Amino acid sequence: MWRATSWNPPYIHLQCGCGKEWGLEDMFFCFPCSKALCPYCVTEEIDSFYCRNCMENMPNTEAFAFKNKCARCFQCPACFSTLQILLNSTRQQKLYHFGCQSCYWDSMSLGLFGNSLNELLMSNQDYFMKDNPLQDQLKILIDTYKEACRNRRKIGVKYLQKETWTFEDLENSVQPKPLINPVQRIEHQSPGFDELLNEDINYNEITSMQQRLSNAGAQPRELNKASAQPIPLLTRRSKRCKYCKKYVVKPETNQSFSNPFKMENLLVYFFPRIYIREIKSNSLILLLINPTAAVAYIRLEGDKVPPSELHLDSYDPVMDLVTSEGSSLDESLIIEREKNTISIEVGKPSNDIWISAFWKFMRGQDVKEFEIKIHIKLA
Amino acid sequence: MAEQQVICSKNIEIEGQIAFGQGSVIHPDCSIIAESAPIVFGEYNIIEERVRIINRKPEENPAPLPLQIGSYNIFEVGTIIEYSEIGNYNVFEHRCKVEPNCKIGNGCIITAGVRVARGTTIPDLTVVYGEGQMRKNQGMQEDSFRHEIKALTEVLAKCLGSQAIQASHK
Amino acid sequence: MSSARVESSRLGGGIDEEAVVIEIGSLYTKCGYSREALPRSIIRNPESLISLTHESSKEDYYPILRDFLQIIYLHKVQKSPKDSATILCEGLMAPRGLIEATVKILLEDLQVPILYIIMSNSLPLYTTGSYTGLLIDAGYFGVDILPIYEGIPIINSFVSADCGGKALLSSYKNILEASNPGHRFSLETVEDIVARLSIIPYGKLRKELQERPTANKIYNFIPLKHNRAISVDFKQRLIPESIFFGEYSQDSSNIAASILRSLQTCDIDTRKQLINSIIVSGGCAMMIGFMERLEEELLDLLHNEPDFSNIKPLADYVQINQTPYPRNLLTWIGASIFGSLPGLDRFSLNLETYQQKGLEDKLGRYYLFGDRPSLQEIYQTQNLPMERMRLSFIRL
Amino acid sequence: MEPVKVFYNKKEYLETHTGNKVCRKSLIRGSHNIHLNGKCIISPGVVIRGDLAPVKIGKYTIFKEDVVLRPSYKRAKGKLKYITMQIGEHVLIEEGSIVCASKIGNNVHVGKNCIISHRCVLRDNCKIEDGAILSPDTEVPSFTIYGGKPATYLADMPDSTVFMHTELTQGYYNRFLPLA
Repeated sequence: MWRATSWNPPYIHLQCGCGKEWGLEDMFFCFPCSKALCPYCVTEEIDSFYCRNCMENMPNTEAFAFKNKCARCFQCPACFSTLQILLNSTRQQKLYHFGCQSCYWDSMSLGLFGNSLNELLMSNQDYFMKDNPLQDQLKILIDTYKEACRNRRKIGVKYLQKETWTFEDLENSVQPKPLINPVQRIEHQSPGFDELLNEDINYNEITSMQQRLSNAGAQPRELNKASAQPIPLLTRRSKRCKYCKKYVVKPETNQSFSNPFKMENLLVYFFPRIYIREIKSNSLILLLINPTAAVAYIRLEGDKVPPSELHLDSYDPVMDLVTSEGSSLDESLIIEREKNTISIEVGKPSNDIWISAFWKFMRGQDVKEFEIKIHIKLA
Repeated sequence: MAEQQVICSKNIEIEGQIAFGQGSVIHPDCSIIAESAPIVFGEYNIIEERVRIINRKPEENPAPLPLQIGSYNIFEVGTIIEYSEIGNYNVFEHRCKVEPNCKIGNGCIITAGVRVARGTTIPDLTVVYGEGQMRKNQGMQEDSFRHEIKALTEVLAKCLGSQAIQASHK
Repeated sequence: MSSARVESSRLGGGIDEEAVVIEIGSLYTKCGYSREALPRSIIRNPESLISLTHESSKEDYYPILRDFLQIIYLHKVQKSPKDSATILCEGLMAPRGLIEATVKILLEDLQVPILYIIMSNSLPLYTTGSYTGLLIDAGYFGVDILPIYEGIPIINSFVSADCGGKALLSSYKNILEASNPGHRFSLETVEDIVARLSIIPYGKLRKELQERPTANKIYNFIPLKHNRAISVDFKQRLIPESIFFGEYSQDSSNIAASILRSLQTCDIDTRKQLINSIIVSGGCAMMIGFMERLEEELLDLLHNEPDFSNIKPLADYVQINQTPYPRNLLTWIGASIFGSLPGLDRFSLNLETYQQKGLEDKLGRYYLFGDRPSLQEIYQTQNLPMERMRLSFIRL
Repeated sequence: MEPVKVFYNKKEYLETHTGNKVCRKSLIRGSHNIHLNGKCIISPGVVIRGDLAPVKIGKYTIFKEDVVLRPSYKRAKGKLKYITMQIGEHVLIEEGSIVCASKIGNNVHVGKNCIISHRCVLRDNCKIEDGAILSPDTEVPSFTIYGGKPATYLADMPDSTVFMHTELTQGYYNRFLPLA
């Protein structure tokens, strides 16, 4: 989870309803319950899957069937970057094979090549279709245990009340059912003494833990046996408010639109961004920038900040005339006022300053207001 | 493109005796310094921007032998080659660094951002990737590589055509 | 409970899709869907999670796991946590803070509808199809040995030896830093070297190594996430042997010795069945030669070790179970099988019951005696009635 | 903290009427092929090879020191051809990175000393970590972070990147003031 909030002072954070502190960039705003939400007060859901290489959108049923992996793009088993399809055409025949452009791993070493493009894709396609022997083994196990649960329950009660166990009782009541022809797993034979000593190990030919675990079934030890795995999909997610279950951020499904979001209520669009312009010995000059398109009011209150109500104009003065309520407010704190920003001087008791702000703004017709605490940390 | 032609851009930093083979292309802003001994290039070498090919000063390099560089090599942006032996058909990707006294064979690929430690010899047809690990370079066919470089130099000649000079020993 | 109700809504709440199975190991986390043979993705735990120990509290685990679990759901398993029932594996030796933090996150923050917490020590038994077995988990913190007889884990003969991956990696790191002065190795680099080069000799090779002194063969290479070449000699490849299978002494942490010690505490009738199906799981069991050497050590100790003379006749019943599944994923595969069996509701937990009763030890008060790390309490309570001790996952 | 003002001395820089500030010490070849859409900053040491193929650069793009912009070639129907390089708006490329991409979207942030290899495509709102090496022909989807050697997917960007990034580049441009 990459967060835009910076945690090394000096920073300005806002305290969310759940008590946690987050930067303005990571927070959201829920309109119905007019509350500021931090990333932890937002539940995330998956909207659509897409492949990072061919940017193909995949419906979630198909994504589940293909084990959340793209059906056409493959990643290099050595360095996990995307594989390109290369063609080396000798005079006799044209050979399509996979090749990695960053570490030059080649699928010829694996014996994976095809005379035509789709033959190559099909040869590696069996990753999904091949009924994995382990999967059949699993079905047998599930059935044995299900059947055991059923008849075990019939004799279960009788078995419990038995006080004394005779040896025969144990023998015949407990017959472990031998598993039907378990698939044999080839264990690694122990190398001989001389073969071990004068065998020259090429460290890069042996797979690292990450390379082994990317192919969980076989977990190959040699790199030339590691097959090219398909690329995992990426997801586009929508976020809902945790309390009123309404959408806060909804991505656009088809990517052709210019705006990537169908709906995005981020706090950055509604709450002023606060910057520290200057740090004096016992006071602090803050710059507030009003992002909304109408006049907004803020009431600030803190231990070294006298309770004062200020108004911020919007970007174009015409809207200000229309929307300003014109109530008389004490402007003692403000030093300078410019287009849609004001700079105020605030007392600095210590390096940790808590200011509670009451913010009222207009969006279209409806007026929204909410209370939030601002935490400024200097050192 | 005329036969005996070397394309040399304007502001290149050249020092000492350097000989270019036929068909070499030198992009602007690269510096070839032959302090202790001359540098001899083969033909059809492509040297891109910010490439430093240096033949160190005498006290650093006791026996100042001429620096031999083969033909059909591509030196991509930002590579640094110090005094070492280079064969033919090599590709030096972006910002790779070859330290002194290395020996590089034919048909090698030094991937981007790789540092070849001092005094290592790299056999033919190997790829050097990551922190210096090596691997066999399978997809290497010399004739198609030569064909591609010739085509590339023709395209470059059209783009940089204005600064072509005759192949001469500077 | 009536079997009809259990059969119909096996996962409860009308959620008929597959349940998400998450097993948070000490080094790797395996996550996927139930009724599938292999986990969808195996991720290495973040460094901060590995460095937390048994004593760290729920508050230490919470911030790390909060992002980690969200990544598991949204990027690795790719299913919204809101409509996916989850099966969580809880080891006997798992830190208590870890389980409490995970359950709090899953139920309150990610709003998982229903959560099943099952004991992960008895899960490898499911991959063999039988009900009895001596389960050995060679993991990172140590080797946990739990005999299960006829579906009943015999808890007071549970032995946890501390010769695991952690001891191996720390001693390997010291030896490497001694032999390569001036190098600093991270945990991941040492694990990479051990995973690639370590060999546990057995059979013919073991005898030859004792007689003939090894010629000093040096390997030079550049390990993972390290910038300079290092050199490792042949003797350093055999270090795991001294950690896992050192000479037997009274309190040594030799794996085979702790297996036989735990067998001695079981009652007489069950020993033959137990030693007949030994099931080894865990990451360290994947080393070359670990399984064969374990069998050799067991037979060796049984035949000529006076301490184990009373179970000497069992020597010809020793048999290690051959599973087709990779050994470091057995626990997860057992959980995937367990997730598709009826009768899962005994372990279910949802938000209401969690908020009322909190997370009491679901596996039974007599079972785990509260704080997990103090295992001595379990040893002192020998006189436990059989009924109270029963997990009986087969009894429904 | 409020971003700090950056000063440059007037003689070094060439200012065009559409607000581009091009440093004289930068090496620009084939300037007839380079289209700057205005309000761009080209710091000293930047190399733009317009003579190989046309380079289109959007508004508010900032190239810090020693950045190399080089179109890459493609084999089309048997013939090698240098393909045009298209860079969107609000793109910030930090010091010392080499860019041979074929298409870069809007709001892209490329870190220091990156190597973006031939024919890469960087979609909108993506970020390349410092020191990342993108292998040729990689496609970086939008709202993602790529990093490491060779660069792979690391994480997703927060949703406010469109807003924050435009403010970052616009703020940098507005605070890029000539020395008195």
